Order: sequence, then structure tokens, then C-alpha cells
Amino acid sequence: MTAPILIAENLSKTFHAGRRFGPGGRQNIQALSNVSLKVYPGETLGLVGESGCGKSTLGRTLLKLYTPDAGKIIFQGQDITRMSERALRPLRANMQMVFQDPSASLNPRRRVGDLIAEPLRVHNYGAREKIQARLEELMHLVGLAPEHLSRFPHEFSGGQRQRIGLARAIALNPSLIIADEPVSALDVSIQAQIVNLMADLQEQLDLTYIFIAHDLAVIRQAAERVAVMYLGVIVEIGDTDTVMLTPAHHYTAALISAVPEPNPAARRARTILQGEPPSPANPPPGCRFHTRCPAAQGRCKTERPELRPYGENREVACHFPL
Amino acid sequence: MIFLVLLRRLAEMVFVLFSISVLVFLIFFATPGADPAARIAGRGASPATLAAVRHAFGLDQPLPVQYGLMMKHLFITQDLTSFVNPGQLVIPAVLQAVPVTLSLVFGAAVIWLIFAVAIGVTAAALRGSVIDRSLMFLAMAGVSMPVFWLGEVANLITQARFHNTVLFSWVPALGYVPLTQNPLLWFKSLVIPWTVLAVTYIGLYSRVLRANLVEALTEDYIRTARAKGLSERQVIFRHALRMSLITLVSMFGLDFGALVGGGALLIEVVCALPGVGMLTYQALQNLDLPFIMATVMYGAIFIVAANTVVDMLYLLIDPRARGAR
Amino acid sequence: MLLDVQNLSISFRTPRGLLPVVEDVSFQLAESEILAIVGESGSGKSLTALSIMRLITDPNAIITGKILFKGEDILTLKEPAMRRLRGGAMAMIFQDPMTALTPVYTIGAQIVEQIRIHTKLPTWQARLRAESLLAAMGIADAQQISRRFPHQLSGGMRQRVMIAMALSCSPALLIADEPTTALDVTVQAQILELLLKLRKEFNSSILLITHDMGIVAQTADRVAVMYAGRIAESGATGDIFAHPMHPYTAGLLAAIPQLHGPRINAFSAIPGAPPAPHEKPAGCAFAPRCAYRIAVCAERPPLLHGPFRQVACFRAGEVA
Amino acid sequence: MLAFAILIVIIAACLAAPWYAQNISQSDPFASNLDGSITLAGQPVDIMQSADTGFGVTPIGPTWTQKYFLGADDQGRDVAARILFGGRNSLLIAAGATLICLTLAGLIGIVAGFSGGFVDSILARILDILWAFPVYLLAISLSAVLISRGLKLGPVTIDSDSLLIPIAIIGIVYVPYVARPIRGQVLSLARSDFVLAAVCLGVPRARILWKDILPNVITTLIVFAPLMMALNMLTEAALSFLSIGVQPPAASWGTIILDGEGLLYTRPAVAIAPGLAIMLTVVALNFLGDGVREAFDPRAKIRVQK
Amino acid sequence: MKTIWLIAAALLAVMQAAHAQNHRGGTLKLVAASSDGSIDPQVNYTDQYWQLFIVAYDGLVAFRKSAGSSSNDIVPDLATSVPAPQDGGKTYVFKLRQNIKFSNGQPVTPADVVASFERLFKVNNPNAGSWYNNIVGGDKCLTAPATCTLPDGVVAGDDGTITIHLVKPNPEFLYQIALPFGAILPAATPPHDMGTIPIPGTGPYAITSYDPQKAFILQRNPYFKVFSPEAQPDGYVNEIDFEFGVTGENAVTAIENGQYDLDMDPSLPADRLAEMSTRFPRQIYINPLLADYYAPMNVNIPPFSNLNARLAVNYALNRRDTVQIYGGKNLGVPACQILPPGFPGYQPYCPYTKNPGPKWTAPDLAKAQSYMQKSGMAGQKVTVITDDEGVDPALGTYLGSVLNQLGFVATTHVLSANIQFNYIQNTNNKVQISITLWYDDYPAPSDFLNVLLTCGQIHPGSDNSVNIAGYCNKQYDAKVQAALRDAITDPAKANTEWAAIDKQATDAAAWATLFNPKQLDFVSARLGNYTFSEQFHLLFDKVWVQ
Repeated sequence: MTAPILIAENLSKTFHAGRRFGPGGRQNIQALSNVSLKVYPGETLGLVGESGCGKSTLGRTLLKLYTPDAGKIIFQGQDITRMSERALRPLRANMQMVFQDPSASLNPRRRVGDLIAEPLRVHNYGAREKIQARLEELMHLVGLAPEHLSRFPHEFSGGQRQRIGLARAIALNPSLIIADEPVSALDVSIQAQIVNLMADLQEQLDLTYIFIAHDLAVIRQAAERVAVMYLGVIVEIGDTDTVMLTPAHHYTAALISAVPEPNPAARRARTILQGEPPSPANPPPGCRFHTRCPAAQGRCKTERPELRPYGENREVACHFPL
Repeated sequence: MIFLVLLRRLAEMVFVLFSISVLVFLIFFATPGADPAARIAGRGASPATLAAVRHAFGLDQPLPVQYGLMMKHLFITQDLTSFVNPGQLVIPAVLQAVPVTLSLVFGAAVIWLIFAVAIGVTAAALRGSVIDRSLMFLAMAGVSMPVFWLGEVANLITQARFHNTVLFSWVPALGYVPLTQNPLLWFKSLVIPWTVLAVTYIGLYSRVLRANLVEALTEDYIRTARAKGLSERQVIFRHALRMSLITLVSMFGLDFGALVGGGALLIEVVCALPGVGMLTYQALQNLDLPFIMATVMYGAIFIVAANTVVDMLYLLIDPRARGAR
Repeated sequence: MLLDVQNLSISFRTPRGLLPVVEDVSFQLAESEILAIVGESGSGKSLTALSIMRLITDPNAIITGKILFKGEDILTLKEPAMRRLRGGAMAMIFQDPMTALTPVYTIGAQIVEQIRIHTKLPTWQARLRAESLLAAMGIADAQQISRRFPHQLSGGMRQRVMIAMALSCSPALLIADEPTTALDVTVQAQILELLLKLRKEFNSSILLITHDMGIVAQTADRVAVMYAGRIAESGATGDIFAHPMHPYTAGLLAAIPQLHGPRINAFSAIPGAPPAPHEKPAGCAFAPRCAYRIAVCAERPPLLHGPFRQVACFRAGEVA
Repeated sequence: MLAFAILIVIIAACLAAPWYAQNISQSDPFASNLDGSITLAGQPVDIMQSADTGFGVTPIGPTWTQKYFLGADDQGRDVAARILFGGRNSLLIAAGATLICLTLAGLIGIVAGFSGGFVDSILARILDILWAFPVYLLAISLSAVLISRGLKLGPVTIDSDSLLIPIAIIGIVYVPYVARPIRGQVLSLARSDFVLAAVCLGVPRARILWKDILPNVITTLIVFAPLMMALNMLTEAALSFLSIGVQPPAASWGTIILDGEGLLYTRPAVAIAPGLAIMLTVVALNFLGDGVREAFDPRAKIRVQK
Repeated sequence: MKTIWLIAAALLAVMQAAHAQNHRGGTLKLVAASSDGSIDPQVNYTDQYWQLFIVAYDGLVAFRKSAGSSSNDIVPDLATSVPAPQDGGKTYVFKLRQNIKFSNGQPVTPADVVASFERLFKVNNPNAGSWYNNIVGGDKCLTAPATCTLPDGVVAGDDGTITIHLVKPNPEFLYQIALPFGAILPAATPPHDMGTIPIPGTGPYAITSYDPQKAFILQRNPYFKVFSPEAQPDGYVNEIDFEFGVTGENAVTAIENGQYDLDMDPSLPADRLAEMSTRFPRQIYINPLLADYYAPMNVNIPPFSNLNARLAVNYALNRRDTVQIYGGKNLGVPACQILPPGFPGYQPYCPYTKNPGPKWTAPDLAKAQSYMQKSGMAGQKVTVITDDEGVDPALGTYLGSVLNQLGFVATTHVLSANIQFNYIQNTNNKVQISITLWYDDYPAPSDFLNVLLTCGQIHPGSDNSVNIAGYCNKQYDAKVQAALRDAITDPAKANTEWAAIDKQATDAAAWATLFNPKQLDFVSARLGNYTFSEQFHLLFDKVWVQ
């Protein structure tokens, strides 16, 4: 196996909300707690979990949009954890992001051409003509017409906007793209188009993806490997097929079981998880899942399980894996 | 928790007051024609007399010392006296003016709240209609009138032009009559100032309320309320209005604070009401530093206090502000 | 038949002319049946639901057709009579429980309010009823929870409260507009479970509005698929999933990512995007995206036909 | 846009003031004219009319003819012409103050919101202080100093009779009212997805500020502009009324009201007319402000009620 | 006109005196826009309050309380008679009346007199350094006010006599102690400005309360018995209420409606005069004032350092217009010279008019233009500083307009009335020209010609530099000193000298005198027995309200 393109070691990140003397006091929201993972060139790593589990934070921290409180990020062999924004700038061309809500991530006051050209100009791609040619090439790549370049984002449909977001992300030929819920705001029939497009681009441009989603089915189809997150920690990571078909962590199992299957013939009794995830401002001690886990025992309440190898290419953080 | 919040507010207030007092002090000493010694001494006083006065009032001390002394007299011994009316204690004068301003602002506030809610709700309920548009135009006109001018015109009408008609013959001479002295006369003498002061705010509040109501009426919970089977009136009064009032209450707190803190200056001057605004106005006219200092401090305290009260009130009336979960 | 919607059309007067959003929609709902209306955003499914409650307040809306509820046409009902129906015989729950509850009242008060509108119960009894309803929704300490404000509850809890409120007067018809879209999967499962359980207890019919084929498959008895303001296909859930007869339904089902079964390299996607209401083509709205389109599709919209299984496509029999 | 049309008419009328003074009223609105007379209906009429008793002199009231259309003030000057000239100053001061206020507020808001941390705290404190300083007190205090002394800022000297002084004063006092929302907006913009996206693309901060944040802030400032101008108009009038605004013989609507205050009971037109002019202008500005807000608020544009 | 009123008033007085007892009682209600400072009679220096002090306090001597010019005469008050100066004008011996009590019941003793003179220095009386330091020991007191004693200056004899020794002869000494500054107060009065705390006095009324924000109230002094009807007659009304906070326009309305009796503000709203005079002619009283409205021109800074520029202004000013602004031809008399009419030494003189002579007739614009040309000052920027009270802004605006017509580039600055007078005095403010008003303290020409125009009254950088024009001429000063000396021995000669000095000052054109204003009192319908003293204006102990 080749060297990982991205390594995260023991990342932790805590957000502070409210003012110390303000109403409600100060809250420390632990969004990431000791998260480690490796991403290999050319693969798609899915990152899945319920809202508030820290998957978006992880995505943004990996790109140094947030500075981690602790831990290390190594991108293409360079430690970027403490790198200044200025020093990081050349590297940024190599790592890009696609956002969930394309209407929020595209400045509504700028034309599409201007938006896509922005990274090219910033990284001194070349003369005006060269940029123009690249813009047209990019539009073609993502399936849009060059005449769309002079329009404003709000003149496009959701799917088209996401294509624009992709065009901007691949403008500089990056090696890594972190896609944060790229399809969850889209309708099913459009979702498929975007997922397909991303797959095509991956093939053509030799991209590595971290694909963040809450929809297990999308991950299942889009990612070769998947990491399941719960309350700021990775509970299970491994090949998608292995994890989805034979989940080892009780949370993964419950999550999969909860997904309604679009097959009326397969109506079945599901194991329905009770309760809702605790607040990340006040996570439970020990195994974070123990409050809802059907198999929880005394040990789970006190001792935090580490991510340990479990079978081939799989790691699980559970004292009593399935 | 509340205690800590208050403590922080208090610290903020002290800082703000300190800065403002220094600012006022410096502005005063930068103003020509303001040498308090010259005015205390009187016209034609000889340089020797001037020097004696300057010494007697401590005006020959360095500025920081003078500042310190003034603050001591204002806050600690509370016996600061005027430069222009020697011997006049500043704090009792301000305290005496407060009831006048309170009478003015309180009465006006009652008027403006009643009218603003009535107009705002009517306009929102009839949104898009001719009535809505006319009401909103009137409200805009109300906001757009210079308040002192309105006061002048009101005086012209009620005191002179139409004073002898049935409509306004009851209007007493300008000035203030304490409530304790003659409640009826108190009321009569304040009706016109109340109205004049209220006009702007009726305009402002009714427009804000209408906008809030119209926006609130598009919210999901309004749909829920309708889906419950509530009538349109119940929907507006129980659900939309309740939410819109939260904004209005915070606006009201700040405006009330600013007005009581001296913001009603123009109307007090025009209607000859000896309130805090008038006191401030006279102090500035006289360049009477101790009075300026006291009224500005008072005003600032009121504004900061109003801010705090509004924050606290928010906790009370908007459960969302009490912190989630 | 509890609910019989006949030729319902909804359009809006706009500066650009009349904008048809829902066209010629007809469907029936029997007692204690679950009918799912499924469609993508902008397909007109939510407006259809709202029109049944007569909750479309936009003065520019024009609603034609008939909505017969227990044989009575709702669209011609006087407002007071309609108010008695709303929240009484028919109730509705909404997509986002966060914004659908008035933030400044305790949830107890909000449920009590609804009970008191439709019954003559004194407040204290209404309060007891509210608490027992909350308990029936699986809320453990109902008494305490009823004193909380909406923002103090989690999303799942809030949706339970919404359901409790909707069911407080034992409605014959419950309209659930995307009831789980804003929730996480694990919570979504709980809420769906609850709805199914309650249907039996309260004996309500449910009109379920959703975009999620998975939910339809797991809960609905019958399903109507909407596309661009019209019903494309309707029928029993099993039939539709097993044998989609409309090209759109077929494409939609094919586009759904599968959790189980083999991983496939490329989804079969429907090309293009649904038309915006003001740029709907003449004829069949799906025609521009349709692999089966023929000349006639561009001329007139196909009518819904068939007795139990209804399809609006000129080539209905040919779709695999 | 009726409001806009009215505003244009008002501005045009004020710009035509010299023409009006020369050709219509045929009088110098800045020179006292205590001995003059005009011919009305064939009769010569004194502009300043002495009472028979020898006490008191009353200026001529509205003639509703081209000369002294609205009568004269206590210096025998044509009020109508003065209102047109006064309007120029009122509009100029209001507009100038708006410009200063929005520029300063925009600058402070952007610097505070975008740099965050220490700078933000300092600026926020300063705004707090100005905020708690009662507006009129601040304005009056500053006027007391500046109008009697003028302003010397390094090499720049502003004469005490310069219009720049009321412009600066009015411009400064409302800065916190605009700077606060701008700062809030910049803070939220700085956290918005599209700024994150720009950071992600390696766009330098200065360029983000220039390309992504500034245009949005400027839109907000444009929305603020007519409303601020309306507010400034009223403030100018109030300050002039307290005789700390425009200095004679120059006029503004506020000073004409002040002139008219002395004649309120005998010649109310002198005070009422400029008041109505202010009201009309401010109403027009406010409606214009509403219009601009709707035009620039994307929510209002996109929102289709369901 | 004026005389008719006076005769009518006098006739009325005679007729009604018989019924004096019927008029006793009631409350006199006075009103003003704002209060005017301390109520310590040895400190306050304002006309408004002096008008009230003279019914509450007595000096050793006083101005006669009567109408007309006889009110300029000195009459005995607490002293039994007006003493003739001894020792070449350096010594005065007073005999204190017996059995007079302060309003707190204490008897008035020679010790009180001594203490009162010492207190003038302890409270930093405004004129301590210009008038009272002439008392032997005064200069020492000036440097150490707190420990001031005047053992050789004011001497109390055993027989109730008070002897006052001066450093040098002073013809105006009796005037200076007849003013409220010379009030005799209890010896126990604290040696500092009492501010708002009333001090017992010997007049028919005693101050009972004072709140600068609200009112100044005097009630009958229970210990008062008439001892000198000329100086201190008994009053008619029982109480005098002086309320603050009502502006001119409103005060006029209130007086018309009978809610107040008199507006104490210096000038009434000009636009109401016509209405008042036609609707309420019997409630209006006009009296001449010994005062000048004038525009001092700073002779030390351009453009008015140029004599021709000053002359141009003087010739161009249409003084009739200024009178019009002030309130009409009956309210003022155009003037060119420094001394007001009726003053000792006054000789009518007006060079700055069409036909120079004793009276101003019309502006001479041709001359004005030619002087202007000669000055070469056309195009110079000029700022007129005026205050914001009464007609002053209008006068300032008018003056600005005249300057503009002359070819200056003029603007007018309106400053608060409370700072303007100090502002225009301070040389640091570089005031070129301003509008101001000077009232006499007492009827001596030096009060104008010495106080306002000699070198000694210039204090650079001080807010108290009352020679506003900055006119300093050694030869002029010498003449003033000579006139002052002569006034003691030969008042008639002194008056001719003053006339010459007046002429010289007028010719120097350091001022543009505008006019001599008249006092217009608008009183309520019920106010009777209106009596106007040239010194103190309306006498409150003479009027009645029922």
C-alpha cells in the first residue's frame, strides 16, 4: 500500500460558546476527541454519523480551516498543524473542499466565472486568456455550458450550483477534496448525478475524496472505506462493504438498522435505538455510546474504548464488538 | 449566574462612566469662554480677584487633580456644587428633575405603546389594504417630523391660535405642576408634551411592529397555530403579537432609558418642563461643568442600566434566551 | 371514503402571470389508511397537503376542484366551520418541529390551547389530558416536560410534542408533512414507529408527505408519486415498487442508493432537473427528461388512467 | 418611486435657489433688508412693518406673489428664497454626515469584525462608550468646542464657520449605531461558507476582505444611507435649533425654524414652512430607504409565500 | 410720550396712596427663563437679582427708591445721614441707626458693618480688586482673602459711628457702597459665597428659599419697621415668587393670561411687542436705560486695527435698523457716542451720520465706502460674535450683513449667552467684532469711559478683560485719571472733562455704538403702582397686585 496522502493523529478540538459571564454561562463543546485516521491516494473515505457527531468539524480541521487544540495533521508528508496561513497557501492548491450548501459557499454577488477563476488568479495560474481557457475546460468537465460563466449563482438550480462548487474545487488540480455533505441538500434524482460526476472526476483527475454524509446509503455507494463517528470520536472504520454488511460496533449496527429500506417487501422488525445523542457539551464518560447501547456493561461507563484493529482493514472502538 | 452577569455589567458601566467623564472633562477644558473662575468672579473682576477665586475653587490645581476632586465630590461626598450657581448642590437638583422627566416619558410611553400596538396590529391584520397603507404613511410622517418643531406648532395651536376655542381652552400655561401638588393640573399640563413626544415613537413602533407581525405571520408556528383551529384574531394576538412584542420590549427599554437619561431634552426645552433634559440643556448653555458632568453621568448610567434591564427582561420574556437545554 | 380530492388545482397570481403549481390532482384516502404522497422538492406535494387544511393564506392563490372530507367539500366551507375541523377532525404535523412550535409558550400550554379550542374541558383537565398524551408519545416524565419550552427539547422530543398536539382531539385525518426530514436516522426510526403505533390506537388515517422512498416503502399502504404539480402514478405501495409504470417512478427508484445488496459503480441518474413552475413545458412535464418520450408527449399532458393503479403516461405499458 | 421623484424635485428646487433669488424673489436672501418695501396690488408696502404704537416691528407675512411668497423674517429677508438656500445646506450636511458616518462605521465595523481579538475589543469598547453617551449631549459638547474654536488636525485647519464642522459632528455621533450592525455582519460574513471556501482556496485575507466582504458591507451601507440621511436631517435641524449648527448668515432649515421661533405667534409661516420641508424630505428619504432595503435584501426578492 | 406716562403714573400714585392699606397683600409672581447664580448679595453681579436684593438688604447708604432721575441720588439707609467726605475725600464717617434688626431677629451693630466690609474680600467680591481695595488694608486683603481684616480701613466707634478710610480720594465711593455689594449682613455670616443659602437682611422682605432650578422666594421680614422711607419703604405685596424655566414667548403669553406679573428676562420677544402694545397698552411701561448696545472692534487685530475700517463700519451702520430689530422706534435711541443720555458729562455728539451733529439721522454710505477703500481691507474675513439671547442674534446677523455690504466677508457666530461675554473678552480668542451691551453700575461716567476703554482693563489671555476693543492710549488714560481726580473737588469741571473724553473715545471708533436701549416692562393687568428707578428698574416694594 502506498503512503497515506493525509494523516491525522489524535486530533482534538473544543469550541467555546457563550460568554463566561453571559446568560447561560460558557459552554465547552468537544467536537473532536482524539481522532486519528489515514487517507490513501485515490481512495474515497466516507465519513458518516448523525448531526453533531463532529464529522464536519473533522473535515474542516483536516483542511486547517479550524486549528486543532491537539494532535497533528500531516498532508503529503508535511506537518501542517502549526503552519501559518501564508506558508500553507501553496499547499492549499492541493487540498480543496466542497460544501454542503452551494448557495452559501458561492458568494451571491460574484459571477460564476469570477468565482471559479478566483483560485486560478490567487495561485498565479497564468494570463487572462489561459485562465479563460481553463474556465471553459472546467465547465465542460462538470457538465455546464461555458456561457454560464457570466451568470450569478442564484440563476442556477441546486445541482448546477454544486457542479460550480466542484469546478472551483478542481480548478487547481488538487489531489485531495473533502466533500462535506455534497449531495444532502439535493433531490434524489439530482443526487445521483452529482455522485456520478464526482466518481468520473475522481477517475479522470486522480482525486482522493473524503466524503462526509449522514446518509449511509449514499456513503455505501460512494465510498470504498468508511469511518463512523459518534459524539466526536470515530467508533468504527473499515472497508464500506465489511462495515455495512457486518457492522462490528453496536452504534454502526443500530444506524444501519434504522435506515428505512426502499423495498416494501423487506419490511422487517428493526432494532430501534432509544433516546437521542447526548449533548457534545456534556459527553458521557467512558464509552460515549454506553447511554444508548443495548450491550453496555459496567466497564463501558468508565473505560473509554480505543480504536483497535478488528479483522482485516477494520478498526473498532468497542469493548464488546459484535 | 444572574449575579455574575450583573457584576460584569457593573464593571462595564464603571468603565464606560469613567471614559465618558474624562471625555466630558477634557471637552470642557478645551472650550474657550468657559473659564469658570471668570464667571464665578463676575464681570470686571481684577486679576487678583480672579486668582483668589481660582484658588478658592481649586481651579489652579493640575487637571488630573481637579478631575479627581470633582469625581470625589460627585460620587463619594456627593456635595458637588455648580460653578454658575455657587452653592447649588448638583445631585439634589438632578434628583429633583427626575420626577418631571419620568412624568413626561412615562405618560408619553403609555400613549405611544397603546397607539403603536393598535396601529401596528391593525395594519398587519389588514396588510396590503388601503387602511394599512394610509396608517403606515401617517406613521412615517410621524417619524419624520422634527420633534421640537412639532412642539412649537403644538404650542402655537394650543397656547395661542386656538387657545380661546373650546378645543384647547383647558390647556394650562407651559410648565410643570408636580403630581403631588395638583394631580389634575399635572395631567393637563402634560397632555400636550406627552402627545408631541409620543408622535415620533408611535410612528416608529407601529412600523416596526407591523413589519415584525407580518414577518411573524409567515413563520411555521403560525401555520401550526392556524392548523390547531385558532381564529385569525387569536393567531395574531396570542402567537404573532407575543413574539413581535419581544423586539418591541427591547426597543422600548433602550428608548425609555435614553429619554429618561436626557434624550427628551428638546421637548423639555420647547414645553418648558424642568426635567433632566432641561437641566442638561441649561448646564450646556451655561457650560456649568459640574452640572454637565452630573447629567451626563446620570444619562449614561440610565442608558447602561436600560441596556442591562433589557437584557434581563429578555431572559424573562423570551425563554429562548435562557439558554438551551 | 374519508377524503376524496377531485381535480385539485392550485395556482398563484404573479407579476409574470398565472403560475400553476398543482394541476388536476385527484386521490382518495380510506379510513385508517396510510397514503404517501411522494415527490421531489417543488412537486407540489406540500401545497396539496396545506390546501386540504385550507392553510394557504396567500391572497394570490387560486384553488379549484373539490376536497371532500367525510363527503363535505372543504373548499366551500365557511371559516368558523373550517376552524372546527382544523385541529379537530383533521390535524397536521410539519417538517421542522423547531420552528413549528411557538417559542414563547411551554409545550404544555400549546397542547392545552388546542384541546380547549375543540372541547369544553376546563384547563386543569386539559392539562391532565396533555400530560397523558405526552406520556402516550413515549415521553417519560410528561409532567415535567410539559412545563418546558420548545427550545429546551431535542428535535425528536419536539416532533413527539407536535404529534401529541395533533392527536389531542383524536382526528380522523392526520396529515404528516415530511415529519422526519429534519431528524437523524435513529430518531426518524423512532418517530415512524410511533406514527404506525398511534394509527392503530387513534384509528386515524394518515396522509404522509415525503420525498424519501425508503419511508414510503416502510410505512405506506398506498402511494401517489407527484412530479411537477401532477400525479404521475398512484397505487398500492408494493405494486409501485415492484412494477413502476411511469418512467419517472422507475427512474426515481433506480436512482435511490442501496444500502444492502451489491455496490454499484455508477447510479442510474435521471438526466436534467425538474422544471420550475414558470417554465413547465406544454404537454408532459417529464418529457424533456424522459427516455420514452414520443411526439405526443410535447403536445398534451397524459391523463391519469386506470382503476386501482393509475398512471399518467402515454406509454405506461412499455416501461419495464 | 414616488419618494425618489419627490426627493429629486426637492434637490432640484434647492439647487435652483440662486436662480430663484435672482429672478423670482429678486432679493438677496443673505442681506438684511430692514428699510425696503415692495409693491403689492399697486400699493407700496414696507417689508418691516412698524406697529402704530411704535413698539414692535413685524415682518411682512406671506404675499403669495413672487416676491416674499412666504413673507419675510426678522431681517426682512425673503423666507421662500432662504428656505431654498437653507435646503442646500440641510441636504449637504445630511448627505456629508451620512458619508462620514457610513465611511467611519464601515471602516470600524470591518476592522473590528474581521480582525477580531484585541483590536475588536478595543473598538467595541469605544463604540460602547459613544453608545452610552447621550447623542445630543455629545453633539452639543463637540459643537461647543468646535464652533467656537474651529478644528486643527495637524496640517488641516477647519474654520469654525465651515459646514464641515456640523457635518463632522453629526457624522460622528451616529457611528456606533451603524458600526455595530456592520461589525455583526462582518463577523457572520467572516464565518460564512463562502469565506471559508475562499480561505480554503488559499485566497489571502486582504483579497477576501476586498472581494467577498466589502461588497456585502457596502450593500448594507447603501441600505443604511437614506435612513441615516433622514436621521441626520433631523439631527441637523435639532442642533441648528439649539443654535449650534450652521452659522448666520448661512441658513439651514433648522436655523430658519429657529429664526421663525421668534416670530411664531405673529408670522408662523416662517417656522412652519421649513418644518414641513424637513418633514417632506425625511418622509421621502425614509420611503426611499424602505425601497432600497427591499431592492437589496435578497430575502425580500426571493421570498414567495407558500 | 414717556413723560405722559410718568405723570399719569405719578397722579395715580397720589390718588391711590390714600388707599394704600387696601393694596397690601398678595403675591407678586415674577418669571424668567433661568436663574442667575448665587443669592449672596456680596457676590451676585446681575441686574435681575439686584432688583430683588434691594428689597431685602440695606447698605449704609442707598439710591433713592423713586421714579425718574431722582433715583440716581444717594440717600441715607442704615446710616442716619449721607456724610460729607473729609480729609480731602479720603475719610467718610457714618452714624448707624439704632434698633434695626436683621430678619433673624438680631440687632444690627457696628461690628456687623465692619464684618460686612471684610467679607467683601473673603467672598472674592467681583469688584474687591477694582473698587473696595481702595479701603485702607484692602490690597493686603486681596492677597490673603481668608484672613482679611481692615483695622485701619473700617473703624467702628463706641457711639455707633463707622469711619471708613480710603487710600486715595474716590468720587464714586458712596455709589459703590450703595449697591447691593455694600449690604450690611450679620457678622456671623460665613466668610464664603453662600450660594443658595439665604442670608438675613434688613429690608421689608427676606429671602426664604432659593432653588436655581425652580424659584427664588421672598416673604415679609417680620422684624422690619420703616426706618428710611426714601431708601427702604415698606412693601405692598406679602410675597415675591420669582420662578425660572419659562422662555420669553411663553412668559408673555402667561402674563397676558394673568398667570405671572412680570417677565424678568432682559429683553422680550420682539415679535410680540406689536400685539402687546395694541392689545394691552396699559400693561406696558417704557423707561430709558443707562446702557449702550455696541459693537466693540478689536483695534489690535486686522481688519479693525485699521482706523479707516472702523470708521467705515461706523458710517455704514444704520442705527435706525438696529433699533427696529430691538423692537421699534420707541424702544431705543440711535447713538454714536460712548456715554448714554442722562449721564453726568453727557453731551450729545454724533460724527457718524449723514449730517454730523448732536443726533444720528441716517447712515452715510458714501463716506463709509470711501473709508473702506482707504482701509484696503475689502475681502478680509470677519466673524461677528454674538450671543443667543433675545434680539442679539438678529443684531449680529444684521451687523454681518452690513459688513458684507462694505466688502468684508462676514459670518456671524452665535454663542451661548452665558459664555459669549467672557469669550469676547479673552484676547486668545482673537475676536474681531462682537455685539454686546453694557449697563451702568452707577451714574458715573468713569463706569463707561474708564472701565471699558483704559489700558488697565486689558488682561491678555484672561476671560476677564473688559476692555473688549483692546483700546489702549496713554494720553487718554491720563485724561481719565485727571477727570477722576477733579470729580472729588469740582464735579462740574470733571463733567466737562468727561465730555471731552467721551468725544475722544467716540472719534477713536473703537466701538460702533448702536443705540441706547429702553426698558420695556410688560406687566400683568393686576399690577399697580408701577415705579421705575433708573438704577434698579421696577421697584418691587412699590408695586401692588391687589
